[in-house]
Amino acid sequence: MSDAVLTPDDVAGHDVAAHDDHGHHETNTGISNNKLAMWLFLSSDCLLFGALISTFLLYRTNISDNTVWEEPADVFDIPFTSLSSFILLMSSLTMVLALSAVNRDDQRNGRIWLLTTAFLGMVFIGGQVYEFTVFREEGLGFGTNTWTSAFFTLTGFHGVHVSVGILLLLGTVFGTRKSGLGKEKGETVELVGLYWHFVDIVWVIIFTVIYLIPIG
Amino acid sequence: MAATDTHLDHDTHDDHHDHPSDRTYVGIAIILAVLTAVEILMFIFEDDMPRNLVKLGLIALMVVKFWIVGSWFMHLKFDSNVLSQLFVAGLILAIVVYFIMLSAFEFNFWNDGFEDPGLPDIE
Amino acid sequence: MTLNSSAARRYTRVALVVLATLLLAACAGDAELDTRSDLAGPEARDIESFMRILLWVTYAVFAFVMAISFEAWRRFRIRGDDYTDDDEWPEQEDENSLLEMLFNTVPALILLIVGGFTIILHMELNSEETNLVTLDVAGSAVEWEPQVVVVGQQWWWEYQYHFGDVDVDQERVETLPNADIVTATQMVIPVGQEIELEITSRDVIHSHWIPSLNGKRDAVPGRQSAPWKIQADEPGVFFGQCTEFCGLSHSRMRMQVVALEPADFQAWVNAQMEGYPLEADDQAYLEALVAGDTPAAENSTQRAINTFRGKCASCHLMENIADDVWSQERVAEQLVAGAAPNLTHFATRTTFAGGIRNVYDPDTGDFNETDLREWLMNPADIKANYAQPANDDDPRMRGMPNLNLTTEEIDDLVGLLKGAGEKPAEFIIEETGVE
Amino acid sequence: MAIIEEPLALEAGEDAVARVERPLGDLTRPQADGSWKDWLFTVDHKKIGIMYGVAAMFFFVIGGAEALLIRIQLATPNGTLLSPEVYNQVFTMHGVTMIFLVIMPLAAAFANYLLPLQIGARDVAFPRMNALSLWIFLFGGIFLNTAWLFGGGADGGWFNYAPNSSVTFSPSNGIDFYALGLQITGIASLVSAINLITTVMNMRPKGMTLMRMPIFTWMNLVVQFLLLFAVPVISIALFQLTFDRLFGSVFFNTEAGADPLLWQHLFWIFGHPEVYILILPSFGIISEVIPTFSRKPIFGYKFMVISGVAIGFMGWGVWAHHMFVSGIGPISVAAFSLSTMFIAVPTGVKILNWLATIWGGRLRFTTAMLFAVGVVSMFTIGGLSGVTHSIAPADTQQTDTYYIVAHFHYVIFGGALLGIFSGFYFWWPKMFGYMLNERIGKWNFWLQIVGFNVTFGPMHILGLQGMSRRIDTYDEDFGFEFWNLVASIGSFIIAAGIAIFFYNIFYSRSQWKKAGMPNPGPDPWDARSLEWMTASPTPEHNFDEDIVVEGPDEFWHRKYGYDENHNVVRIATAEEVAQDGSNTNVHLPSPSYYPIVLAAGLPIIAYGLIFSLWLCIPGAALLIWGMVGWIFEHPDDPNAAHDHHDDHHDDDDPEALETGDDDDDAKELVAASADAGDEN
Ligand code: HEA
Ligand code: HEA
Ligand code: CUA
Ligand SMILES: [Cu+2]
Repeated sequence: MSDAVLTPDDVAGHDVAAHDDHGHHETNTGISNNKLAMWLFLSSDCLLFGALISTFLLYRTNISDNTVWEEPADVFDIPFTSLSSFILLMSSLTMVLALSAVNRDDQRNGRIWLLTTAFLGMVFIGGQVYEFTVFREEGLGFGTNTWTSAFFTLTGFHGVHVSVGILLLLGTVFGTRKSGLGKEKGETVELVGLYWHFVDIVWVIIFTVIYLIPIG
Repeated sequence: MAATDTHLDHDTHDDHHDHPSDRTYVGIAIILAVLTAVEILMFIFEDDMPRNLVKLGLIALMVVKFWIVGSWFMHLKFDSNVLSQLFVAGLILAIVVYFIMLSAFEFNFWNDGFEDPGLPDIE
Repeated sequence: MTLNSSAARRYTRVALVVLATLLLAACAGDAELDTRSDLAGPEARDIESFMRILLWVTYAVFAFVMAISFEAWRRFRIRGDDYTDDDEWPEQEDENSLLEMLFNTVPALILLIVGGFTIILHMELNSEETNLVTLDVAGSAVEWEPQVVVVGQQWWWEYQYHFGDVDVDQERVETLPNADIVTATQMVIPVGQEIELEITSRDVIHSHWIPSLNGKRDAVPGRQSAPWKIQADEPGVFFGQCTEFCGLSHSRMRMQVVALEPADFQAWVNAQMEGYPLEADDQAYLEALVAGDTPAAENSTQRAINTFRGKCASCHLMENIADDVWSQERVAEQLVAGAAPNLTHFATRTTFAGGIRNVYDPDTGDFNETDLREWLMNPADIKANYAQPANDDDPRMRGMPNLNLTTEEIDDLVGLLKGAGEKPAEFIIEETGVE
Repeated sequence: MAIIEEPLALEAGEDAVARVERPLGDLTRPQADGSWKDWLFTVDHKKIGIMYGVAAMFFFVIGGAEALLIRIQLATPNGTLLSPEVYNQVFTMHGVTMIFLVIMPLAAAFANYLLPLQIGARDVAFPRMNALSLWIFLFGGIFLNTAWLFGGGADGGWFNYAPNSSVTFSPSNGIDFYALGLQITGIASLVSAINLITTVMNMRPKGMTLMRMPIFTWMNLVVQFLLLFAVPVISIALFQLTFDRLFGSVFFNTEAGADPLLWQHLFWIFGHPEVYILILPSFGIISEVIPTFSRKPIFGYKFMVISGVAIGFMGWGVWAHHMFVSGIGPISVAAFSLSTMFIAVPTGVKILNWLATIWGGRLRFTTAMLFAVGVVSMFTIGGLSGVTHSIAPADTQQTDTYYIVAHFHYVIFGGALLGIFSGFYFWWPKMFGYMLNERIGKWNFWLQIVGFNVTFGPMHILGLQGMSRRIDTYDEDFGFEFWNLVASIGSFIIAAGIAIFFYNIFYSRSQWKKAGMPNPGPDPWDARSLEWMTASPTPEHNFDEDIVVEGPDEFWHRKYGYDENHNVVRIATAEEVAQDGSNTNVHLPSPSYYPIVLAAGLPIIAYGLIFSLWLCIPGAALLIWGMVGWIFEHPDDPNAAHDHHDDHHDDDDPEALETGDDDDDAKELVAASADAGDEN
């Protein structure tokens, strides 16, 4: 009876034979549900950031009512932002190293790299907070003009994404204190990683679009 | 883009496949770092170069970085094509749609309408 | 079975009745189109004739779909409640390449043809013709490239005429120079001329639509619309209604276009270039006021001048009566839109309050004092408006507030407004009669 | 566990006691006990689907009552029932309610109930997330409607053009409720889109290739993709609006140089795919109903699928047809005009394929079938008027008149809603175990279709006569009064029709009870797809056994074969083929407290944003409680009786056991925060 009967794990209703191969359920695409869902979410997020970036592009030159600057480049601190962008970029490296360590069942290094990644992320967020404060002090508020509205919203949304990523990283490290961060956690780390890398490549775009590309 | 590497796709149920080694990752990171440096150099010498070149260059570098992180760090190069397709679908959709939107703001031809083509009488 | 088939017949009958109603409705729609005989501009007529062809295409497609459906229902229906009887199975045809090809290509072909004509008509509507009108403006001849700046605001339309050598194709209405003629609710144009409309807004999005002359075009604040034009072939009055939802009194934001023969148009221009005509002693009284004295008002007009300058001029302009106390900045402090109708030539128009009330009784031709009084008593009774500050931080209003005028003040003001310009021609008064 | 409820089963060898001793032992899952709690905490896709339906019908009565108020107001010239202020709120809330809280969730109801069944799966990929979507939607909808209690509903029209939506022009809180309410329901749509796409892509049984899926499943897959990509766009627009209204940004403030067309673009980039989100589920429904009652397979299956995908795809390139007169420039207008027109091609393919399916069939006019052919004809009218709008020059005369109102009610009411009613009659026995009365059903249908045409048919005429939309009154001498009166009468005929539908539910139920609750059997209509292959009403575990699929219309092919003349012959009865639902040995995901807790946090935060930031604290607390509970919740209810630890689990390795839970925690966290957390 038991092989004809759908088993509990088999909510998915996939092919019965796969059960013998424990722990790894065969899905139609060969991709786990979790991973597929994460990618779906990321591709949806493209449209989200797309809307924010296009809003910024639309209002890029619109700095009316602005007594603070001639053009945005006047208040940007490019060396500073470059550094924090670089830090975020490198956190992607530490993230893959973490995943690779976890996949090797190297728990210690896995944790270290995850924490490093989270730390780098925090440095980035710190930089952003600093930049926002400077802007405010210069007199650039959320509603000063359409440029600032678009700027704060775009970078702010990205900042929220990074912060969520940091929480995920820390959650992974501390949530597995008891159970260990073994090889079987590979997928978890991979999912966190996907999210993290995505946030990173979004910044690649934002950095170029906001800071580097000259107006006019 | 990842389509060529099908031989890397796993045939077993075993967890994962040939990942790049840590060394490869570090190498990639170095490439990324170099690209970033080039970007910043371009920014610094922006005034000495033709504007459009700077813009094009920066955009090209941005795309390359995006692609590198996507295909190696995010494993799109090694994972099932379905994932690349999904992601690229979202990406392309976003680019195309918002590009059209922004051009609708640009090309609005305020003042010069069309030449009168002389309407054939459709009565 | 019997019960069922009679029921079925009944249903078929009902279906036929429905279809008949539909067809009737369609024809009635068509008839209505015919009766819209006041189509008076080439653009409107082009659109109309294209639209009529389109409608016939859609009738044809719909008739085709319905014909197939009815024929299928008639031929292939079976009756009975047993859904699982095994005998009645038709051939299980589920593809037919030829048909499937046709399903794609035939509609595509139809649309290709329609699309071609669409583009031609579209280009026609968006093309411009440069025609100059020679006008006599304040004694000198002007070559006027007929352009009217149309400005929407909550909830009335302003029309500006710039005769000088100004380029009005600018982005924002705030930056336009003062116009030679400013009027409200009624646009006056010469017949037979293509008039270019520069449509924009001072607050929210409105839409300017004179159905008999052309389609609509939105008035978007901060932008000036892509070119749009109207042309009237014969003299007449053509109604319009704001068609983009713009808040509280959107339904009461109406307007008219008055098309005049060139000579009449010239006369209209001449009249509009004048300030408010005053008797000599009233003029003297006004001058004393302007000079800073406080002479006692001796008649109704003088009292009205006083009231107007004190209460109305913070928003409304009346040339020769309040142009020294009126200022754009002051209006902008009080009204979100930053403008109220210019009242200098109030009596030359036939409607007021956003086109919902008559200035002259259309039957008798008399000045409509009743409605005007009611309006001055409390504008919100006639037309819903937010004549209160929008919120705590923003004291500006969006309509005419209740000024708490006394009956006497109202009488005086009505008299003043009655004298604001010449009464328009009979036929305009008759045709505009609203409500 | 995780978002994928994988360790549904207690792993063999692990005993329940061990679990109860966990530090967070009080976070056990609720048990199914047959009470109302079963519904509140359920993660069963069928219960969730039904609740979607009930909630949507509730909102439908609200939206319908608003429609009736509109019609009473407009029945005569210079109507005085509603003040202009109230009228603006009523039509706005009517549009918003009908679109976001009626048609979309009704489609979600069917999708939730049927998608897993049609692909032969036990549940969706992430059952708890499914419950989460439901509650977020429901609370969002209630939140949106509570605006009436706090100074009035939104009053900017359902597309709420800037800058009329700014605080200056709409000082009441209505539009804040609109922005935040739609934001919340948007999260629900996004979560459920991810869930359902994963389900369809990953959880099909052996042999069920994509091109063997029923059309209904296909159309819903397309819809979920549209949601996946369209929701973020309006999310951003709504964020911008919210920030403008509450936090002083200037995205739409023209005094600060903003361009109001930004809102229009963002809204319609979402808005046009949205209309296909509304219609495609209905297309899916009637693509199941028509073949069943024509006794033929759907004609041109491949084209049906491709055209559905094409509609979804082309729907992204036409949005500016709502902006033909906004001054976007002649070139854009021409391009969008052409692209819009050609959407008629794939849509036409569908209509014509349905006709070809009917042709040569054996048609039985059940109520479901009547509604389905009603869609074919009524949607065609609406689609064709849509084509006349797409002709940009002609649209300059039509736009924002009642001609448009006629168009979209023909496609939405005549397409989407009639299709959904067809689905009600068709799947009712599957969902509730009794059939709706056919005679009353026909009354329902005819009243609805006649009333519908009497209401919205005249609106074509009114529009062409020049009657503007969204006007609270019109004058006598405009010549609008006759057709307006007709339309108003029609709307009450519709109301009667719909009242009869509600009556039918209760009447049929009581008749059925009187008759001793006869079971309609698994397959009352002699239908074709897998959901009919299990008992009615669907047992909790859907299927007793795995189904191996060999072709499209699998179920039908198990019932019928062909003889040598290629005539259809029965080879088995439905009862022989269908599973009887008697397998009690199936372990199902346990109910969970946390979806509803998490969802409840969102509206409270939204109230907080509007009224006082302090309120955000309890809201956020609920949210966090929900997330934490969600993560640490047992994958299963330890006390539930599991009499079926069958041999299957013997191969569990101890190592996996030890870590079974935490493994998924982080994944869960990822999913939960990715989908709920940073989206809001
Ligand atoms: C379910 C929702 C739904 C659907 C399916 C559609 C379908 C279509 N719509 Fe509609 N539309 C709305 C909902 C919908 N619409 C709403 C809600 C609005 C108003 C929003 C607002 O302003 O509030 C609107 C407004 C709207 C406008 C803007 C009007 C304006 O404001 O000025 C336009 C303009 O092009 C348009 C076009 C179309 C077209 C071309 C289709 C096509 O997809 C239709 C295709 C179908 C057919 C054509 C019929 C079948 C085809 C055949 C039988 C083949 C043969 C046909 C030919 C050869 C022509 N719609
Ligand atoms: C999803 C779709 C949907 C549906 C189903 C409907 C259904 C109806 N709509 Fe709606 N409508 C819209 C979507 C929809 N509408 C949208 C998007 C707008 C634009 C809003 C805007 O401009 O912003 C609009 C606008 C709109 C207008 C234009 C308002 C204006 O521009 O000023 C009108 C006018 O007649 C109208 C009428 C109706 C009527 C009579 C029904 C009827 O079909 C309703 C029938 C239903 C019922 C009557 C309820 C159920 C009945 C009972 C339970 C019986 C017992 C109960 C009672 C009698 C209370 N609608
Ligand atoms: Cu102005 Cu509507
Ligand atoms: Cu559309």
